[in-house]
Amino acid sequence: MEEIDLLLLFDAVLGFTLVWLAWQTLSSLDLFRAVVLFIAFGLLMALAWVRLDAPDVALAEATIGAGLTGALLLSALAQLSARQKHESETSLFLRLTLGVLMFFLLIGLGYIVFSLPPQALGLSVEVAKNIELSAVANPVTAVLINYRSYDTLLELGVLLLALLAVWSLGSASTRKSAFVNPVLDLLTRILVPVFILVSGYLLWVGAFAPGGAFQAGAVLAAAGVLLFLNDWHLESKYTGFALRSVLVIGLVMFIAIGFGFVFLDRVFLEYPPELAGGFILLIEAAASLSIGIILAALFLGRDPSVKSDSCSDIDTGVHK
Amino acid sequence: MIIDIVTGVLLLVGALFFLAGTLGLLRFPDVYTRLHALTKADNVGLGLIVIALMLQADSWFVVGKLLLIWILILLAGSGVAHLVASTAQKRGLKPWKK
Amino acid sequence: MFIDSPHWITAIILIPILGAVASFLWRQHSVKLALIAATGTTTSVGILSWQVINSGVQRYELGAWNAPLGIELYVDGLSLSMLLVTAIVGFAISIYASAYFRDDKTNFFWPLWLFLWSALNALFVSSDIFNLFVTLEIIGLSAVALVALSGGVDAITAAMRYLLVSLLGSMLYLMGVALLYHSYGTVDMALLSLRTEMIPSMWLIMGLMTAGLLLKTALFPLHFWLPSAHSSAPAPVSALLSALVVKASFYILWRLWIVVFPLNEYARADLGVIFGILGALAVVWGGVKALQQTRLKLLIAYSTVMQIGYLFLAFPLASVMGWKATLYFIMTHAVAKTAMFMVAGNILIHKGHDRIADLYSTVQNLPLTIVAFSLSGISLMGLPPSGGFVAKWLLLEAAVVSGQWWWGIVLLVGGLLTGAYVFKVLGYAFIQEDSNNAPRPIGISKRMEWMALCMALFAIVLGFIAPFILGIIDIGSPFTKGVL
Amino acid sequence: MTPVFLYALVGIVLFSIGLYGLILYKHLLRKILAINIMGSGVFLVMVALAARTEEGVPDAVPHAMVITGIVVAVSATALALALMLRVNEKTGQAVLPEDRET
Repeated sequence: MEEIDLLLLFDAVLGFTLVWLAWQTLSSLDLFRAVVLFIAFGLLMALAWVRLDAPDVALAEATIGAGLTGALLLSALAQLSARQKHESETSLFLRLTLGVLMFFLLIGLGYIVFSLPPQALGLSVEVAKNIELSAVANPVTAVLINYRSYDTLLELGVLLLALLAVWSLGSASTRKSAFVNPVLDLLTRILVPVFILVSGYLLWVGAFAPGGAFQAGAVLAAAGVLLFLNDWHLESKYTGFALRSVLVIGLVMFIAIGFGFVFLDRVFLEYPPELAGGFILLIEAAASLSIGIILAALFLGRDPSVKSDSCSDIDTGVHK
Repeated sequence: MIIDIVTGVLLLVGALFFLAGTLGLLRFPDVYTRLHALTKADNVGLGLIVIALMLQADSWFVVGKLLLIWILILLAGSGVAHLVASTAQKRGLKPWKK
Repeated sequence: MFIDSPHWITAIILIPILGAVASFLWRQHSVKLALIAATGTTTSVGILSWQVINSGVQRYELGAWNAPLGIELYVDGLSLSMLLVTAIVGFAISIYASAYFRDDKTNFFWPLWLFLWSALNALFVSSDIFNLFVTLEIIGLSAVALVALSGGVDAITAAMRYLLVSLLGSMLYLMGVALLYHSYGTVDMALLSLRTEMIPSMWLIMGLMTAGLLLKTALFPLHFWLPSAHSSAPAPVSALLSALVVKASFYILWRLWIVVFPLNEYARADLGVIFGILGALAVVWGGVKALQQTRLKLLIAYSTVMQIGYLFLAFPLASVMGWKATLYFIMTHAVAKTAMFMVAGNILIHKGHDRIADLYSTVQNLPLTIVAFSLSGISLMGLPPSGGFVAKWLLLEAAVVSGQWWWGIVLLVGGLLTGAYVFKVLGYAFIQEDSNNAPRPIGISKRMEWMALCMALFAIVLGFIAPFILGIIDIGSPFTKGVL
Repeated sequence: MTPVFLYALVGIVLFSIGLYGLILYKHLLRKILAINIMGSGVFLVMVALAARTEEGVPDAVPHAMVITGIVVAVSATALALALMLRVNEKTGQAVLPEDRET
C-alpha cells in the first residue's frame, strides 16, 4: 500500500513537472531556452510513458519525439535570424478571455475523463486473442504491423510526403561548414556503428519486446544526424536516384508484400500466418531503413542532389 | 538478502552523487565549473546505480546491456561536456576566478 | 472476373501512391508517369463505381481483420459520389497541369498531388475515425506544400498559416477520437453508431471534433486562412484546394453528424440551425467580399468561402432530400470551381496578371476561356439547366417540405451576389481596346483552354444527368442512421 | 486518484496550455512548440486511459495509435520548421503578417 502511495507521489511530481515545463516552454522569453525546455519535456514524457506501461511509446518518444524533434528544432533555431526576444504585449482582455475559455475546456475535458467507467471497453482482449495469428508476440507491434497495418502504411506515406514537402520548398540556407571538433569526430566514429547495431537490435527485438521499425529508424537517423554535424557528405553519385530509392523502399516494400498475397487469394495486407513472421521482418527492415534516412534527410533539410542555392525563387512555371 | 542490501546502499549512494551534481549545476558560478560538477557526479552516480541494477539482473545479457548503457552515457557525457566547454571558450567566456 | 475482383477498392489508393513514388524516383519523366497514374486511378474509380452501381455497397477488411480490431473500407453512394467527382476533377487538373507547369523546378507538383489524390480516395472510403485522422494529415501536409510551391512571399506565409490551422484542426479532431475510443472501445464508425449515446460528455466530444473539422472546412467565421492560401497557389493547385480539399474535412464532419453522433432527428435539426446560420452568413459575407475584390483569383477564392456556406444550409433541414442537395452542391461546385480557377490560370499566363480591371480584350484572345468562365458562372449562380440549379432546387424543395422556406432567401441572395461578381468579370473581359501599347500577351496551350471548357460544360451537364446521379447517391442509403 | 486519471488530467492540462499558447503567442517557433505540446496532451490522454483494463495489461491499440501520432507529429513539425525558415528568409521576421509589429 505504502509503495503505491510513493509511486503515486512520483507520478504527481512528474505530472506537475510536465505541466510546468510546458508552460515554461511557451512563456520563456529566450527561444533557445524554450527549445531546450521542450526537449526536457519530451524526455520526461518518455518517463511518463514508462510509468503508464507503454515502453514502446516511451522509446518512440525518446528517439523521435524528444531526440529528432529536438535536433530539428535546434537546427532550425540556428538558422533563424529573427529571434526577437520579447513577444509583443497582447492585451490583458484577450489573455483573460482565452484563459477563461481554456479553463472551461479544462473543466469539460476533466469531466469527460472522470465520467469514464474505471474499466474500459478497449480492445486488449481482442488483441490478445489474435496474437497467435499475427506472427509477432509484442502486442503493440502486432497492432502496428498487422491488425492496423494500413495506418502504418499511410504513416510511411506521411513521412515521405513531409520530406517531399520540405524539399519542394527549396533550401533556405546552407549550413555553415563548421569547424569539425576532433572530439565530436571521435565520438561519431565510435557511436555511429553502435547506433547502427542498436537500430538492428531494436528492429529484431520489436517482434516480441518493446521496439520496432519506427524506433529502429529513429536511432538510425540519429547516426545520420551525428554524421551531418561532422560535416559529412554523401558522395554526389549517390545523392540522386540511389538516395531516392532508399527513401521509398519502405513504402514500396510494404505495398508490394501487402499486395503480393492478393494473387494467392488473400486480401490486401493479409499475410498467411505460416509466412507472416518472415515477411513482416522484411517489411520492417525496409521500413526502418527508409524511416531512418528520411528523418536524417529532414534534419539536413534540403535535397542533396540540388547543387547550388541559386533557386531562391522557384517560379510557378511559365508566367511572371 | 545481502545482495538486496548492497543494492540498496549502492542506489542510495548513487542518488547522493546525482543530488550533489545537481546542486553543483545550480549553485556553481560559471559554465566550466557547472560542467565539472555535472559530469563527474553523474558519471559516478550512474555507475553506482548501474552496478546496483546489475546485481538484480536475471541474466548476463541484461548485465551486458546495462554495462553498455553506462559506457555509452560516459562517452556521450564526456564528449558533450567537452563540446559545451570548447564552444563556451570560443565565445570568449572567461573561467570564473575568485 | 478481373473486373469483378474485390480488390479495386485498394487500387484507388495504391495507384496514386505508387504514381507519386514513381514520379519522385524518375524525375525527368514525372509528368508522363503521373499522367499514367492519373489514368490508372480514374480507371479504377470507374471500375469500382461499375461494381457499386451493379452490386451495391462494397466492404473490404484490410488484412482480413474486421472491425473493431482491424480497419475496414466501405463504399456507398455518398463515398462513390465523392470518389467520382475527385476522379473527374483530378484527371482534368492533371491534364491541365501538364500544360501549365513547363518548368523542371516544379516537378514536385506531381508526387505531392498524387499523394493528395491517394489520401482523398483513402478518406472517402475509410470507415475508421483514426484512419481518417491519418488521411487528413496527408491531405493537410500535401496541400500546404502545394500552396507553397510558387515560392513567393504571399504563398509562403499563406502556406504557413494554412499549416498551423490545419494542424490545430487535426489536434481537436484527434482529441475527440481519443475520447470516443475510450468511451466506446472502437474507432469504427459503424460500431460507434451502434454504441454512442447522448450522455453529457458527448456534447464536448462533438464540439471538439466539429470545431476542428469546421476549421479545416473554412466555414465562416473560420475562413480567415482560405482566401490567401487558395489565391496565392498556382492555378491548378487553387482548383484542387477549392474543389476537393475543403470537401474532405466536410465529408468527415457530415458522416460523423449523420452516423456517429447520437442525435435524434429533432436534436439534429435544432443544432443544425447553428450551421445553417453560419452557412447563410458565409454566403452573404463571401459574396460581398468576392464582389469587392480587384484580383480574379481572390474573387474566386472568396466565391469558395461563399459556396462552402451552401453546404451547411441542409443541416437545419436534416432530411434526405436536403443532404442530396448538399452533395449536389459539392459536386457542382467542385467542377465549376475547377473550371474557374483554370480560367484564372489561363488569364494569368496570357496577360501576366489577374487584375480584373485590366481584363480588356480577353474575349477576343481567349474566347474559349471566357465561354468557360460564363458557363461555370451560370452553374455557380444556379441558373437552369446547370448542376447548380438542381442543387438549389433540391434544397428549396427540402426547405419547403420541412416548413423552413426562409432558407430559400439565402439561395436567392447568393444567386444574385454570384451573378453580380460573375458579370463584373465578364464586363471587363468584353471591353475592346487597341492594345498597341499593352505588353504582348502570351499564347497559351490549347489544352488548357479546352480543359477549362470541358469542366465548365460538365458543370452544366450535371443538371441534365441529375436522375442518374441521384440514383448513385442513394446506393446503400447513406443518409439513414445505422446503415453504415 | 489513480495514476490513470492523474496522467489523463495532465494530458488535458497540456492540451489546454498548448491551445492557449498557439492562439496567443506570435512567434512561429512558439506556435510550433505549442502544437507539439497539444499533441503530447492528446497522446497522454490516449495512453493513460488505455490502462483501464481488467487484467492490468494495457490496451495496445491506443499505444500503436500514439506511435503513429508521434511520427505524424514529427513530420508536420519538420515541414512547419522548414516553412518558418522560408518565412523568415522572405520577410525577415518569423511571424505571420497579421501578427507583425508595426
